[in-house]
Amino acid sequence: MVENRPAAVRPDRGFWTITAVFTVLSIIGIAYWATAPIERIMPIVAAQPGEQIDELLRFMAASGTALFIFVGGYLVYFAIRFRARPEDGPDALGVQVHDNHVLEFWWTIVPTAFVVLLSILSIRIWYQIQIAQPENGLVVESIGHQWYFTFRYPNINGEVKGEMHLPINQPVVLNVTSSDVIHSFWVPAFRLKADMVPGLVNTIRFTPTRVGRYPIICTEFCGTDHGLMNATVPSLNGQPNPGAEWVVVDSPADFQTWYHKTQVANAHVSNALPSTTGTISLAGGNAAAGQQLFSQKCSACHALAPFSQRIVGPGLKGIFNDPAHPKLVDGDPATPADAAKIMQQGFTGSYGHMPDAAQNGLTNQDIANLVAFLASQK
Amino acid sequence: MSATAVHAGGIAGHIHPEPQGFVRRYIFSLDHKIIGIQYLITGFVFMILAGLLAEVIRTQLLHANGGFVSPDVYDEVYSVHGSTMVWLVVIPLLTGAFGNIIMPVQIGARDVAFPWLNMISFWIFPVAGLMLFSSFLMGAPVAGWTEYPPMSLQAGPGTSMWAAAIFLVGVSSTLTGINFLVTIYQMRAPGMTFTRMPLFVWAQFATAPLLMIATTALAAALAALFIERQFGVPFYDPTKGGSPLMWQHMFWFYSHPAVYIMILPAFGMISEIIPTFARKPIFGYKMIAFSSMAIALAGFMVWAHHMFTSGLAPYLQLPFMIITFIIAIPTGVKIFSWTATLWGGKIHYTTAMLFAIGFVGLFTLGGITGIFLAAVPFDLHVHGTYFVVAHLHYVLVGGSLMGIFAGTYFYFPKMSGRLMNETLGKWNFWLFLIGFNGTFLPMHWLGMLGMPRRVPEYDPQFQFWNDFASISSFVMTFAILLFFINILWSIRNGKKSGPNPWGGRTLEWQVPSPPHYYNFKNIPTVFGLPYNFSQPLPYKGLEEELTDTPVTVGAH
Amino acid sequence: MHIDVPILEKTVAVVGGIIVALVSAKALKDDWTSVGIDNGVFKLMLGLLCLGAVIALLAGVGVLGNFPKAA
Amino acid sequence: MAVASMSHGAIAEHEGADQLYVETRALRLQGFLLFLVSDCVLFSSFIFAYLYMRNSGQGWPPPGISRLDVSLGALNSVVLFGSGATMHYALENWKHNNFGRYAFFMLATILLGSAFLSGQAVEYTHLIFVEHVTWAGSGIFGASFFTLTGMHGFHVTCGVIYLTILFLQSVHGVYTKDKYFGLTAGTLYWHFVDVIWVVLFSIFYLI
Repeated sequence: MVENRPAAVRPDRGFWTITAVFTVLSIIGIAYWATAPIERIMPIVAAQPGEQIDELLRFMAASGTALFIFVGGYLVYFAIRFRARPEDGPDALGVQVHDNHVLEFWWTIVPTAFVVLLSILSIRIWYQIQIAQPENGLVVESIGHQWYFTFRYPNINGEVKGEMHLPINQPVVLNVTSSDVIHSFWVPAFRLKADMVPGLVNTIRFTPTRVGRYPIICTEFCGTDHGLMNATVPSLNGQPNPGAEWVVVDSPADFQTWYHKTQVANAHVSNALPSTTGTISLAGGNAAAGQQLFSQKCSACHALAPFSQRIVGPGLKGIFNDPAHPKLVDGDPATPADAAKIMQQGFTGSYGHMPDAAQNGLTNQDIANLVAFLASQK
Repeated sequence: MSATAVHAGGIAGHIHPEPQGFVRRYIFSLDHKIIGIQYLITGFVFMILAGLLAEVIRTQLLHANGGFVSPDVYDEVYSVHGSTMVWLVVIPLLTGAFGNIIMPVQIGARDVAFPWLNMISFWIFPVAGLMLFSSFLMGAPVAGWTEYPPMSLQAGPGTSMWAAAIFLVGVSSTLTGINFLVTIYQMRAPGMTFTRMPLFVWAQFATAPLLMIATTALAAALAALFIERQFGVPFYDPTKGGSPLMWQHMFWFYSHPAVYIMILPAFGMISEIIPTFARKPIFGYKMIAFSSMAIALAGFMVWAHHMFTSGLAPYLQLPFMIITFIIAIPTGVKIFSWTATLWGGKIHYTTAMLFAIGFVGLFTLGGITGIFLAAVPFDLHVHGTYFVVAHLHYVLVGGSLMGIFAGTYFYFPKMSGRLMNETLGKWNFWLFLIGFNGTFLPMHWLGMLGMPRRVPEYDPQFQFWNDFASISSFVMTFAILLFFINILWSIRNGKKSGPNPWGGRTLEWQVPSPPHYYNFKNIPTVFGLPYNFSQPLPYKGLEEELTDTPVTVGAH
Repeated sequence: MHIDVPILEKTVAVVGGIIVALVSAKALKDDWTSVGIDNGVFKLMLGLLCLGAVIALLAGVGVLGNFPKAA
Repeated sequence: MAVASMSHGAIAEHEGADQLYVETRALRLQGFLLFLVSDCVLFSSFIFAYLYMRNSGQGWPPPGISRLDVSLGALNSVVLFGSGATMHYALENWKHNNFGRYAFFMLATILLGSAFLSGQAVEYTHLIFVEHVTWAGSGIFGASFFTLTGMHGFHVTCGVIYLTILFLQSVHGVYTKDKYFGLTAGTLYWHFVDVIWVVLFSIFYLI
């Protein structure tokens, strides 16, 4: 077999020509990605930091295109050029090279350098998204339900449905959570997404930069009508889609108008607390007895922890003087009376369902004791 | 000499004559080759079933309003499709089937280390498969192959059945992993040092620990899910203090290594096929072997890149992103090495080679989109959209499945003694290539433009590309149909292949097709890498293999 | 007569802990030179066993796991 | 015979047989160790789950649940660790062909193992009937504690049965002075069970 061992094949004119061709093609590809209108493959961008994400996409797409042109190109070129021809005998051999350390060194180093570059770029943009956004924006809350979203605004009673209005060029802090299973809040125009996990509050921060009406899409499977939690699905079998909800970016003036209108419209809506019957003498509360009750009746769903630490319901440590408390429950600070009402009447709303005193087996005295205990937890 | 002989025997303790009864020979066989073929057939059966489910999905998506099946049925269909393809098709085919049929012969062993364990871990697998499909009778799982709670806690009783079935598959995988690890470590023929092992063996050696360790972690997660569903013990239910995110951590701690379980053996087979048909040594043997181990190791450190939107602490996102980027380097090295292996070759275009080259191209695309997804900022946009669907099908269908096709065309003669039909094979390849890209390429921009995954209805403006994908998927299905027709036809009418139709140089090609019960009449001695095409074969003691001297092994 | 059960338990734990710790330490010392993968594992296990005994002993004397009664 | 014909008929019977034993013993040993490794991963996953839930917001122990009784736990642990030591000496004495002391230590191991199980039974009854802590009814505390200790208890039970079988086998002369892999495996398994308990005891009773 030694006689038909071929001489080593050196890179020749053909090789360098095709390499030049690939280089030109990759440059064209890179130029295309650097300049192409991104709207062809991405929805129109309506929020900062959406642009940076598009920049990252351009960079990755450009380098990916170049890489694929070279790998795929050489693959096809070698495959055609080095095919076994009829004139080669059946046992003709390829050139017997085992490796080439220079080559292997470089094709390990170059990707490494690329990875470093990509990491730097990604981390910069990650910083823009996760860290650099202003903390003190308009706080809006969105709660996922099967199968719709609801929205809460400070000083607006109850929940808003259908449209989430935001003022343009004002930072937004969006807290999302869920009342049942995991949903995911995605506004393609904002390039941002956060899963709505029951028992957990996820936050995304951004600044709307373009007036318009943008679809909200649920991207985490949440049951039968998951597909309908998507404003781009206008209708199903002729029926208008009940789950279609939008983000509406308004001019500041329009936003104010909408905000006040909604405030007035929801003024009479008490936050899921029906009018009370039977009065509770909170004065007679016994904190010690309350503590006993709490560990028996409440601790399955409520922690003695800051408000944000939910089990099912919120953490209840110091609710009567916790500044964070109104978050996600109610515009105003809670009073012992509110707590007593909730315990007596139960609660049904964005936080799921809390049974009423009857189901919990609480007498009015028990409620008084519990309130006393909560008040004692400063 | 005696020591080597017994050593190479490995399973010498269990040496016994070949059983003659049909049951002990073909049903409850201890022979790794028969067990491997059992895996192959069972895996192909499940592949057909899951393929039909896939066509249900594509038919549903022909119209923006769906309407082919009800949303609930649709959810069940894609959930079972995903679970089947991952756990009952790709993993068993790549490890159980090809690992069993080829690996012991390639290392010059008479069988795997624990033949009984091998038989058991096979027989668990079809049972688990039937359990999974039986869940259709009681309301199959709906929350996709990932089954995130609390959704999977709400869903019908089938989800518990799903958990039990996947748990069983996990047990089977773990046993196989242990078996292969010991086999490769302990039972290589004398002289076959680690740096002389064929690359397919290296791939299995990198895969076995993943099978053994990662799968056990999944078993724990599944057990907890099952217990919570059946006995109400709170692990994942937030209303009882459990944590939904905990499932995601435990699940992905398995399922990210699992994607390497699903691709490394395919890498190994490609590394065998390309040099064989290019008639030249694999380029950079050591780098390819090493990169397999590097990928396997790093695979354990990146699971949370599936959870960038789940509410991970922002600072936790960075290490996972960067390690994921780093995995691209060894993978790139492999791809470059395969490309370079073609340089200066004398390439013979058999169907196996076509599939191998197609594998390299398509897997490169899948790898590139993988890097896209690893970048946190871009992932925040496309997570949970069809972009992810496109990426995972490029690596699992364009990668693993292409590898399985290549391997079948390549090793079919070794299993059956007959060649598969090349004409049909070429049709199979080209139709598959066209259909595949037509199906999954559009999903990239569908996802970026805003089409979420796991939806039975979608934005009407996407209807054109969805129809395009569906019609292409019918082409792909037809190509796979040709593949099975080819197998059935070739078993009876294929050309007789003889021991070594491809001029392969690894040990399995030096023995008859199919090899006899204990593979070797005498255990060979190895003194070199198999890939030196210009040198004589680096084996001693194979003189009798192709002669008709009687087989004495195991005779009493 | 009345015996305070926890005290009794703690005493036994402490005494037993000392014994087990010493015994396993000695066994570890005796095995130290043995070779082979199984003996390697045994050595590791004996070491951890000794550690465990010490932990139990410390728990017995109340150095570890000594929490205020009313949580 | 099989072996001889397999290896060119070059080796004598007994030699082949011994090498056979050496060979297969190495295989079985590695296989068994790998099995223990994957079992260890199983425990680690549940331990991860426990620690994850434990740190998910509401302090520990959760409201309304009192601490576990350290004194009983410590006693129990010492019993189990002691059984580990006796098991070690059982194997040592077998190696040195001292059957009497082997039998003594083996039986001691089995007894101590059973004693640990009864101790766990006491712990469980106390928790369930006095503290009203149950598997499904007491939130993540019951879930994690009963699942992990239950798994471990199951392993110990299997271990006790396994050791009993090994002992009966050794009485009936299944193992010889130089061929006793079964006993080695038993010892490995029992040590594994002990060491897991070191971790479980620390994370449930001491932190």
